[in-house]
Amino acid sequence: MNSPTPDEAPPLLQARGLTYLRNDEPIFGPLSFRLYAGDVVLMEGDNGSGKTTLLKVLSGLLEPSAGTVLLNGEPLTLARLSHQVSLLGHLLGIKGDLSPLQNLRFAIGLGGLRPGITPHQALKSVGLEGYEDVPVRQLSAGQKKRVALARLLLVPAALWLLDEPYANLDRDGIALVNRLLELHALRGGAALITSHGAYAYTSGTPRRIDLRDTAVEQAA
Amino acid sequence: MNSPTPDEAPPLLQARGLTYLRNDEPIFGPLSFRLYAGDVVLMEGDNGSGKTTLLKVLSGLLEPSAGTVLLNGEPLTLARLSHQVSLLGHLLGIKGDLSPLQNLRFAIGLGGLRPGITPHQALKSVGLEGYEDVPVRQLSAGQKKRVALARLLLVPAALWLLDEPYANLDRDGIALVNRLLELHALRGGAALITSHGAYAYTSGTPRRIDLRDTAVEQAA
Amino acid sequence: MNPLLLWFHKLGSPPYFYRLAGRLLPWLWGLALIGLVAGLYGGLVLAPADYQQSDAFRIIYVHVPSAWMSMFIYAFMAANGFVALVWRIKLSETLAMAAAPIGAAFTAICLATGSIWGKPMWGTWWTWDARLTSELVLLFLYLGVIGLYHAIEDRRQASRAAAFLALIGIVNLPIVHFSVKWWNTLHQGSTVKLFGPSLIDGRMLWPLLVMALATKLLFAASLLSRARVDLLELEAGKEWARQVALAGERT
Amino acid sequence: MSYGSSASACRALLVRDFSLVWRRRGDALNPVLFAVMVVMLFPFALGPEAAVLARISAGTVLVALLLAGLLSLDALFRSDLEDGSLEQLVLSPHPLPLLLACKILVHWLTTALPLIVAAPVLGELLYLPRDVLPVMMAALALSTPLLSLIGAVCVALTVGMRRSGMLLALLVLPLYVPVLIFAAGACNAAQQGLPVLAPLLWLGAALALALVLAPLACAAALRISLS
Amino acid sequence: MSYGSSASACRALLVRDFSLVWRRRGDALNPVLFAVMVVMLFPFALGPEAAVLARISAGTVLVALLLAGLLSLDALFRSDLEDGSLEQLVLSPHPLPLLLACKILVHWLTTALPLIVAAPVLGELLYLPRDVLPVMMAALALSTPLLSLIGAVCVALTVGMRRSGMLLALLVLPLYVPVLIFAAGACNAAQQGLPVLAPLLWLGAALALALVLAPLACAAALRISLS
Ligand code: HEM
Ligand SMILES: Nc1ncnc2c1ncn2[C@@H]1O[C@H](COP(=O)(O)OP(=O)(O)OP(=O)(O)O)[C@@H](O)[C@H]1O
Ligand SMILES: Nc1ncnc2c1ncn2[C@@H]1O[C@H](COP(=O)(O)OP(=O)(O)OP(=O)(O)O)[C@@H](O)[C@H]1O
Ligand SMILES: [Mg+2]
Ligand SMILES: [Mg+2]
Repeated sequence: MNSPTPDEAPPLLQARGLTYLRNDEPIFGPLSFRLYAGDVVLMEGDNGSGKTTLLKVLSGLLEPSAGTVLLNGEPLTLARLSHQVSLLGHLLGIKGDLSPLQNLRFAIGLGGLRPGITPHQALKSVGLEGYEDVPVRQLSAGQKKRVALARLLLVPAALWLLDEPYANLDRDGIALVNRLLELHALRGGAALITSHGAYAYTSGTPRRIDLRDTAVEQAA
Repeated sequence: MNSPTPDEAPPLLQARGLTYLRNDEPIFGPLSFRLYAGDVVLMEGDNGSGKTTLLKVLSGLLEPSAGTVLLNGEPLTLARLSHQVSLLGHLLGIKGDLSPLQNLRFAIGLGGLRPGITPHQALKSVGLEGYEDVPVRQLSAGQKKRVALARLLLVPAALWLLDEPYANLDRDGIALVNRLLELHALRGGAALITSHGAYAYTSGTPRRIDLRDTAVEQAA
Repeated sequence: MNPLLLWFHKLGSPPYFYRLAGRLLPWLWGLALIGLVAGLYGGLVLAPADYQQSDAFRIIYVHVPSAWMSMFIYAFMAANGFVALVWRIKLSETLAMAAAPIGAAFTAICLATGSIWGKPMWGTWWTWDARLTSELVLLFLYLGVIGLYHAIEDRRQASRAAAFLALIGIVNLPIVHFSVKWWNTLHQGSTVKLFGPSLIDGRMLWPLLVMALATKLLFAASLLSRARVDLLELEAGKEWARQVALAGERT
Repeated sequence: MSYGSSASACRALLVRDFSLVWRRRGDALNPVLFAVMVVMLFPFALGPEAAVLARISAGTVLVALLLAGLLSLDALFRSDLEDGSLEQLVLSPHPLPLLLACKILVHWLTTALPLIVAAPVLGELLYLPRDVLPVMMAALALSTPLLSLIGAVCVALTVGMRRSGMLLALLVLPLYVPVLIFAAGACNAAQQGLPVLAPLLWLGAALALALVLAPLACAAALRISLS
Repeated sequence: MSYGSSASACRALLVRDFSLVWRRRGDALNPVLFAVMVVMLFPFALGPEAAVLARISAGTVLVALLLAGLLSLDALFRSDLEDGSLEQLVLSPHPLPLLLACKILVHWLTTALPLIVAAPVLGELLYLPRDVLPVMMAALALSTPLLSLIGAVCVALTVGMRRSGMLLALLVLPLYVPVLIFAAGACNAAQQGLPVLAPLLWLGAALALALVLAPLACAAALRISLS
């Protein structure tokens, strides 16, 4: 891991005592951790342990009940956050009535374009060459997921928050996700991914965050 | 495998030259295979290869474009089929507003009850003790799936058609599915399950059906 | 922090509020009851009959106070909603949502007594004039707030959404009040003097004022009662709520 | 093994659907509120002249109830479709028309019945003449089940589509028009002091027919639109 | 790296939403058809007397358009919510009120504008007096954007709920009533030969206010109901 030491640069993402209560029931306890450029962190947890909820809090969609989220050392506000963060949730944010190409064009309009790549190239590198103009509705579950992965490639966000990126993908697809994560880490990005643990990021040993471990700062 | 020989008893499920066209495009080619009591068959296929579609055809929800499905040697009609078949699809068929217990009671009313088991016991054996009366909506993705698994335990169907039963489950959940399948096979049931291949039925080597292999009768 | 702000902060803490409200409640209920009895006795028995309407006018002692309350409570709810949205104070959320059903009830009473009164006065239960209509719209706004609150699962999110709606609906309040001025309506203008300066003497006026005060106390009492229950439910997981529940079991 | 009888399947379905309505009992009042609102819009739109309103009251109440019923139709199968329960229902061993008849019954009891109860109030809002009221209630009692049954067939046809709301309205309304004509005909006849029996009898006959045929048609339509 | 400007984000959003409408251009006509049907139901419900129909024509057309608009409201954010696009929109770096204003604009252009175009035909069906037509068109041009803007705020509040249709109607209608009163007031004044300017000016003023405030309120409401 090529993390600079903490006093050199602020971490890309830092959680401090992050807690979320739903109807006053704790979903996850006080969590503290840091992510530096080049980190890929895997978050494992059983069904219902709060992984999805944590990602929503980190992205700013939900407000934490306690604690703060810092991006590049500054507290998260919706306006600052979004240039830095790409969220891939259970719902992919893709229109079934439009083609993959139209969907990607919209994503670029909304989030900007990374230099040196085009939508066509991105679709090709996720294995959807030839499907550029088919309505997404007619793709299978796994093919839809690939369209969402192509969006990650195009939009210039440094931090990826991926909720079960491996679900619904075949073996090729799993390898693809791992390739994308490696590339992203090499370029100085960081990623936080959730998984049930049966698939995982396989390059090196990824750092892990455990949702049940609330005592000390983890993986710092 | 404890399959009786073909001339002893008709197979529980038999597909003969089964083909499905969507808008005149073939989704899967002519497929022929048989399932006997005690068989657990794994169907692997890449994203978009037609697994979900095949299960719908076998259950009678979709009509095949060519070929026939035989249940216990008789052609499939909706009325006969349903006592024999339990389908677990991408959509679980569970009401978010009702509790697991209410959902199971409804399933029993609709499909009948296997002797020697109660809804409470079924929920316990899928690890949902204590959740009997929580609205299903408030359960996480994996917990919902477990409710659907409990339904399989209760309803007296000999043939299980399971579409990606492992998706969204944690490691415990995967082991649970495998335990349920073993039990079902021992009791003389049969199951056809789909998977992307990263998880699988692990007891012995399950028979496999390949959707791309259309030439001869498979796994007969 | 200056003392006033500090007190405000303290008041906003659920356990403190719960105890304070508990101490105030018997007084509020008692005073409200005395006021109601006195006002109704004054209005229904002591006040002289109107020379135009004879005894029919006595319904004014229910109609007008509840009409005033329907607007007052809406304003109260919207103000609390504003505080809840801006400063995220749990107590304000609770108060706003506890006020809504009470306000809806007063609105319904106003509408019912109004139409009962309308039958002898205007010869019809209902007409579509501006005051009546805007009061009806007020009822629907209350129902919308209540409906929205109950349609959302998460309690705090629900109260924020409902508070927001209450704020939007506040444009209706001036319409209710000034409708008699802006449009020429069947309904009386907004002075009690319409009864004739000679007749609205003290014996007719004071029961009305007493009733106005008594309904405010009634509102305060039932608001605090409801808010206490709601707070206890909202904070069910907290230590103080558990203690309250335990104490309740012991007695 | 006990596969269960069709009667117990119906009972299970009724219990489940009533529990679902009970869980969201707030929603059950919504059609009534909607009808009240539509009726209320008319005095605003036409001005408050009692004579004009009385003339159009029966017709407007009928249209409002029809629209409220129409809008609540969409919910008949939607949630069952979205969570996969509908597939389970279709795959069940019991006669589908019977199960669907149960669903339609619950739907009528929970949406149309409250509307009928509210109808006198709605009429009052528009100065409906008192002697027309009984006829209007009779017309409603006969026509709302008919509308539910006809509606269910159309919903079954559109159930697989996203954003089917408007399309559904288009399919349903032409079929509703004859019902409306007879129901309104009875009310208008009553308002003018003419005999009202004939249109009511026609409605009754249509209802008897629909009670038998609609569940069958509904089942067939559902099978088509799920495949 | 180019993060893109807010203008290009708006352009992308407009292009996408128009493509979506174009892909389902059949649906775009549905509100018009619905309004036509509601208007057509009245002659059936009231009987075909021209005098009665002419008296109620402007009001009925307004109510029909209002209901059609109301029903199409639900689609404003629904599909974006269901496929996760709404989350992406909220998380985008650009001002949310601006993006929402674009969405409301597309919605108005594709649902309300066809309704306005169809209004003369609807009026004709109910024997609307010719000299009332221009006033009605002016009232519609001012009130439909107002309805879309007010409606969008309420939709944003209910967006996370299943089966929100009826609740939405309950929330929206009280706010629609004043708009309807002014619009109908102008039409009725025209029908009686009275001056029509005052209610139209009120509508214009309200529209100007709503154009500024509604997108802000809509964004705030959306943030509340997504959290
Ligand atoms: C359903 C019918 C009615 C409704 C909804 C209604 C509503 C209201 C409302 C909202 C107010 C408070 C206005 C304000 O303080 O700004 C009010 C006050 C009043 N109403 Fe009614 N009203 C109705 C019928 C009547 C009738 C039939 C009468 C008697 C002829 C009447 C007499 C009065 C009087 C005298 C006041 C007090 C006016 C004042 O001094 O402020 N109302 N009503
Ligand atoms: N809308 C909701 N209302 C109430 N409780 C909820 C809601 N959504 C989730 N929960 C609860 O919050 C907890 C965390 O849910 P979350 O979806 O974050 O889990 P997860 O780790 O993503 O699970 P999975 O692996 O099954 O997706 C669960 O116990 C669940 O029951
Ligand atoms: N509604 C539809 N309309 C048109 N084509 C469809 C539709 N649903 C699926 N398809 C196509 O049919 C093929 C098979 O789809 P199916 O869902 O059966 O695949 P699958 O094997 O279940 O894939 P996955 O593993 O991704 O779930 C895919 O190529 C897909 O593009
Ligand atoms: Mg999750
Ligand atoms: Mg599939």
